[in-house]
Amino acid sequence: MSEIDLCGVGLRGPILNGSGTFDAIAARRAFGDLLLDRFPFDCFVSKTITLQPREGNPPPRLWETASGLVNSIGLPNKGVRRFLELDLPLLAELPVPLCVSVMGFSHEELARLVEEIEALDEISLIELNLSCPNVETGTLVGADPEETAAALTAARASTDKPLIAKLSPSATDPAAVAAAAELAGADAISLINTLKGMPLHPTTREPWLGGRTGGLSGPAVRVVALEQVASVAARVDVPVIGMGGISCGRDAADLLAAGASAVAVGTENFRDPAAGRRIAAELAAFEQKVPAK
Amino acid sequence: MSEIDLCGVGLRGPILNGSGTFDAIAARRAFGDLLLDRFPFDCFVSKTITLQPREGNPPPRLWETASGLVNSIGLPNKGVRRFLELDLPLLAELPVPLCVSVMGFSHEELARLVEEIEALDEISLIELNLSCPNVETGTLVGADPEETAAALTAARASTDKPLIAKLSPSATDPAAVAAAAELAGADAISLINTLKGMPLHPTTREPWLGGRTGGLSGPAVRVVALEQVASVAARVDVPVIGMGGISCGRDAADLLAAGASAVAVGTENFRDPAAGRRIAAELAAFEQKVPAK
Amino acid sequence: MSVAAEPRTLAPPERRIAEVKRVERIGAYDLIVARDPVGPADPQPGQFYMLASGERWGGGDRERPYLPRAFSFARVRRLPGGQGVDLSFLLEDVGPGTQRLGELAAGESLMLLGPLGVGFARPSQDRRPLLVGGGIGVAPILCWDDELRADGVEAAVLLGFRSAGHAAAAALFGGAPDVSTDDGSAGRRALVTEPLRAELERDPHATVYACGPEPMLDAVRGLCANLGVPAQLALEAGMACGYGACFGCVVATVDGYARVCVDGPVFAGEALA
Amino acid sequence: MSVAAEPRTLAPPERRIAEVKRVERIGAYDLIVARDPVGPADPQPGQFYMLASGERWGGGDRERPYLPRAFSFARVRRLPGGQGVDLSFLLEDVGPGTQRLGELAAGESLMLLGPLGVGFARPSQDRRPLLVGGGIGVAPILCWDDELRADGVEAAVLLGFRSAGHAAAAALFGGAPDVSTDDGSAGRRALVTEPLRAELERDPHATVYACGPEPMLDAVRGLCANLGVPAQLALEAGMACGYGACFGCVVATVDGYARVCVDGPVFAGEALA
Ligand SMILES: Cc1cc2nc3c(=O)[nH]c(=O)nc-3n(C[C@H](O)[C@H](O)[C@H](O)COP(=O)(O)OP(=O)(O)OC[C@H]3O[C@@H](n4cnc5c(N)ncnc54)[C@H](O)[C@@H]3O)c2cc1C
Ligand SMILES: Cc1cc2nc3c(=O)[nH]c(=O)nc-3n(C[C@H](O)[C@H](O)[C@H](O)COP(=O)(O)OP(=O)(O)OC[C@H]3O[C@@H](n4cnc5c(N)ncnc54)[C@H](O)[C@@H]3O)c2cc1C
Ligand SMILES: Cc1cc2nc3c(=O)[nH]c(=O)nc-3n(C[C@H](O)[C@H](O)[C@H](O)COP(=O)(O)O)c2cc1C
Ligand SMILES: Cc1cc2nc3c(=O)[nH]c(=O)nc-3n(C[C@H](O)[C@H](O)[C@H](O)COP(=O)(O)O)c2cc1C
Ligand code: FES
Ligand code: FES
Repeated sequence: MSEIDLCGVGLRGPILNGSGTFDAIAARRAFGDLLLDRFPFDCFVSKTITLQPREGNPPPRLWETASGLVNSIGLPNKGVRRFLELDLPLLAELPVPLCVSVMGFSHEELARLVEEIEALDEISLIELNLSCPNVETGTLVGADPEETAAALTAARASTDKPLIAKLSPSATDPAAVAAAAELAGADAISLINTLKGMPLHPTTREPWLGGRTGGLSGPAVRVVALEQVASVAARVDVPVIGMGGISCGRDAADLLAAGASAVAVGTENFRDPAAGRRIAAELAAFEQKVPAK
Repeated sequence: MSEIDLCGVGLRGPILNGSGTFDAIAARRAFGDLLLDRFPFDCFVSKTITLQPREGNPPPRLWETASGLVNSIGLPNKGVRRFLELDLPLLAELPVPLCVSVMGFSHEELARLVEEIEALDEISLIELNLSCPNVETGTLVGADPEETAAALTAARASTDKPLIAKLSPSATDPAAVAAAAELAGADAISLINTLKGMPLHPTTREPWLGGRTGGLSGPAVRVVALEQVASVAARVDVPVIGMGGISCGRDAADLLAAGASAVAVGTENFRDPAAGRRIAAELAAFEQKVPAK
Repeated sequence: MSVAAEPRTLAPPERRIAEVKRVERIGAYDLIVARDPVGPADPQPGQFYMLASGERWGGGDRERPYLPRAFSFARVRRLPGGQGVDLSFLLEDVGPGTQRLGELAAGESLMLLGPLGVGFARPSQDRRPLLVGGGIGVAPILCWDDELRADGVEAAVLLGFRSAGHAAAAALFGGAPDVSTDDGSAGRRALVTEPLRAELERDPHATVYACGPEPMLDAVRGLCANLGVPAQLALEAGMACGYGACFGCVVATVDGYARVCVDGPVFAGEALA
Repeated sequence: MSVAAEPRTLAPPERRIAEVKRVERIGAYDLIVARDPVGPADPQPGQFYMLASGERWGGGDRERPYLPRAFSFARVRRLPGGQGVDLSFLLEDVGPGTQRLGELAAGESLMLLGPLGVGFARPSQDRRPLLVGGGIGVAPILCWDDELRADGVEAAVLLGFRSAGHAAAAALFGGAPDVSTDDGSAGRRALVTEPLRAELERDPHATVYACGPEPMLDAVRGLCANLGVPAQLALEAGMACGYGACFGCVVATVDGYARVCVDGPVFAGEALA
């Protein structure tokens, strides 16, 4: 597969994982070093890291819906310090560049988070999760142009690494938010994150998820992702990383045709840890049709 | 099924059709008067009517996606004058109350539309479509509290009939928009309308739909509807009409449990014209569990 | 048959279950025979039904099919003593829906709504019916020919196919239809419009009834227009509901968009834009 | 068996296709035997596989299943000359996924990922293994008993079921397991914790291995804690991926939430919060 350039970082191909949909360290425990030989992605994106450790939401955290999954994981993570101490050395062993996803609950926090990782050569890219639907401020920031610009400004000031702004699909006008992010210094835009949803318990009819509401992903959101990626790609000059409902090469080709420069596989990883590799192979068949952006 | 009261209008049950998902006049041509004896809904909602006639979008207008449908119909209609002249007499023969859905592209237009139907006794309720994703202004109005309030004010001034505000699911905070609508005089809130989506042609990878983008409906949006209906119902005092992905009684029961006072069946009608009746029967089994609002 | 102002037999207002009696491979096509216990005994040739399998409708390629699919009935057999009718459908596998339906086996259930739409109208006294079918479009032509024959009318039937495999469907006809194929592997090597032109030039006092791929219908329409011969064309369009509910199946006509499912599928050639 | 620091046999890093060899009804349960051509020959009892049918996974009740489902292997048979292994799974039909898997027929394909998670660890020298299974939870107990027997260890096996229909699974065991049922329709009328208590009071020098419904596991855990007997409990949780990717399958432990799929499914009783 042809080598691509994402914000100055060379990738062997256009396929990333969606943040929070693949844990390379856990996968290595399950699959051993064969995982490294057959690594499914061309760039690895970490689960979103926060300044303080988080336990995440109480279970149940998963609901299977028509052609999709609703999750309320709640961003469990070690906190940036222990992530850098315990996880980074292992992630540095991966055969592909590393992108760390971060979320700050205030501009100060975001700035501090970014500072913590700024100096580390093992980290090639930083993704700002402005959109996690399970943490209130997340939705608000990524859905609002001003808020998004402010967050980008805070992060931009503390790093020279490429910054990817991951938008919220709850934005009424994602293109406007993307334009604001670009203006405030984003080097790339990624979307879509999960759509807010709330399944009910089959018998009690109370919210099923421990976090009450969750995020919808999978084939059910495919056409929504295509529309948002196309409208954002039409508005901004920076590269767009498209994701949402990719389950085969055709879906990846669709997102690239809609204007994305790279794509990320999320929920499909849960059906097959090698989904990224399979999709890359299927995509190769479409590639000649894909307009290089 | 127990009789319910919707904004002062008595219904034999809680099941409406989603606007634009059932044409009672065309259905009568296909099924004859048996349709009236076995009418599937407890209140009939017309397709959205505009002041001027509209041809609608060029075909193709339909795309089938994972557990859902994407449509770009584009609000074809005769225009209010010919609707009242040609369609109203036939709709007046239906065994259930009539709700007319209208959309105005300006406050003046909306006011004039509402005035046109204000005096007619055959019409029990008016639904303001603030949210059709196929007509640009639609999305904007229903997604923005101020715009929505202004539209409601314009309509409210010209009618004493119950006004239902149908929101746009593209609103970042549907509850805020609903609250604004309530404050400006809405007698009920209905949601969700379709989510914006854009399928691509299988081979050319150009937008498949004649209208380029369309609206996603069906089981794929079920959990999104539940979340938005719950957040709106928690915020407003007026009744909420819940819709989105209903395909069986359990789905209707879920929306009622989430706080809706009535529900509307949309895409499922396409799979079976009697879906409304089947769902009503299935719902009866759940009813004791449903909290009356 | 019921003599309706327009050839439209009304459908029961709900989806019902028919039992699959037989599934047969006819060359490149699948023939499904299903018993409709309660539906009308006189669907009009050109009318169609919305079909879905009773089980496992969904979960196919890309989690489809989800919506029912439209199919002209190709043949109807009335059973004695109100046991209902056996409906035949001729299918071409072009995607997840037709594939799933082709997998049905005798004894399994078929969900069915119909008959729907407007069928073919009788020709005026001074004109002979001339039937033209292309590919899977032979389906409504077959039942129309059946019905004309039942009324003692021997219509000329001109069929066009890609190749011999598809032409196998010609054997279903009562008479001996004229067959053309693109590759000459069966019958004449020609487009069906060539024998049609010959027929019409021989004697233009005909009404043409046609169903087939869009390019063929366009050619037939043009030909008939030039010769001043009335044409009734059975169209196709992507459909969601089949009974006028979704406004998704429109075709451009001289007075704007019309819904193929309720205003058609049979349209007069001159009505189309 | 491979002597791993923790009883975890690594899985190939991709989903693979196994061929269904046999599907059998064992009382209330389905036994599926599938040939895994390339997977490891030594999955550890207590480890599990993520399964999906090769075809028609989806399109069931409410358009589900969509994600694969987790199942402990119940028995493994190593085939001569690297032909792979025959894996047995014991299923209880509780929803669309288990229903679909139960519909599989010999010759059809089964999508499979695994073995996953951590299995049961050997008891320390001074303790005898004591196996406790409740309902469908007998699955991992069965292969654990198989393996202990293969090593010449004859462990006491205590099984509890709703009724005789479910108790039929006891016949799969090598020895003569002690059976209790809720309704007394087979074996003793009792909860399996009663014979367990008696066993442990007779001689507490045991390590208890248990799998079953939550209330049963809670009771076993409490009982063992009181008597100071180590317990290894095989837990269940709703899963999406099975290999630590989604963080969806957590259970509360003394040091926070742990993922049942990678940190378990076997946990020490005292590790759970
Ligand atoms: C009135 C009428 C009568 C008909 N009679 C017959 C008949 O007798 N026999 C017969 O075989 N066929 C008949 N058809 C055609 C038949 O309805 C279609 O072939 C069928 O619906 C195809 O469904 P599918 O899932 O197999 O294929 P699809 O996947 O639906 O593909 C069929 C076509 O739809 C388009 N398409 C592809 N993907 C999508 C998508 N996701 N959403 C929307 N469109 C898509 C493409 O153009 C493709 O060529 C008739 C159609 C009509 C309207
Ligand atoms: C490690 C492990 C080992 C297992 N071993 C076995 C075994 O050997 N044999 C066996 O039979 N089972 C085993 N199970 C349980 C098995 O995985 C489940 O029974 C199966 O996943 C049920 O899937 P289903 O589609 O049939 O039922 P589901 O519809 O998934 O229902 C199962 C339960 O999930 C919940 N649920 C209902 N609807 C939904 C929804 N839409 N989304 C999410 N949750 C929902 C309910 O609590 C319901 O009781 C094991 C589970 C684990 C984690
Ligand atoms: C279980 C789960 C956990 C996720 N966690 C994160 C996260 O931590 N940070 C983030 O930015 N996105 C997260 N996402 C969103 C995905 O990265 C992706 O944007 C979304 O799932 C859409 O892609 P998909 O349809 O292919 O799954 C998560 C998604 C899932 C399903
Ligand atoms: C084909 C189609 C046409 C629609 N037309 C309208 C419309 O004219 N006015 C409107 O307010 N909503 C319209 N809708 C939205 C539905 O009324 C409903 O809000 C939406 O489809 C969600 O419900 P469902 O998932 O049950 O279909 C339309 C939906 C479909 C699928
Ligand atoms: S198919 Fe729905 S209107 Fe024709
Ligand atoms: S099932 Fe996904 S982390 Fe355990």
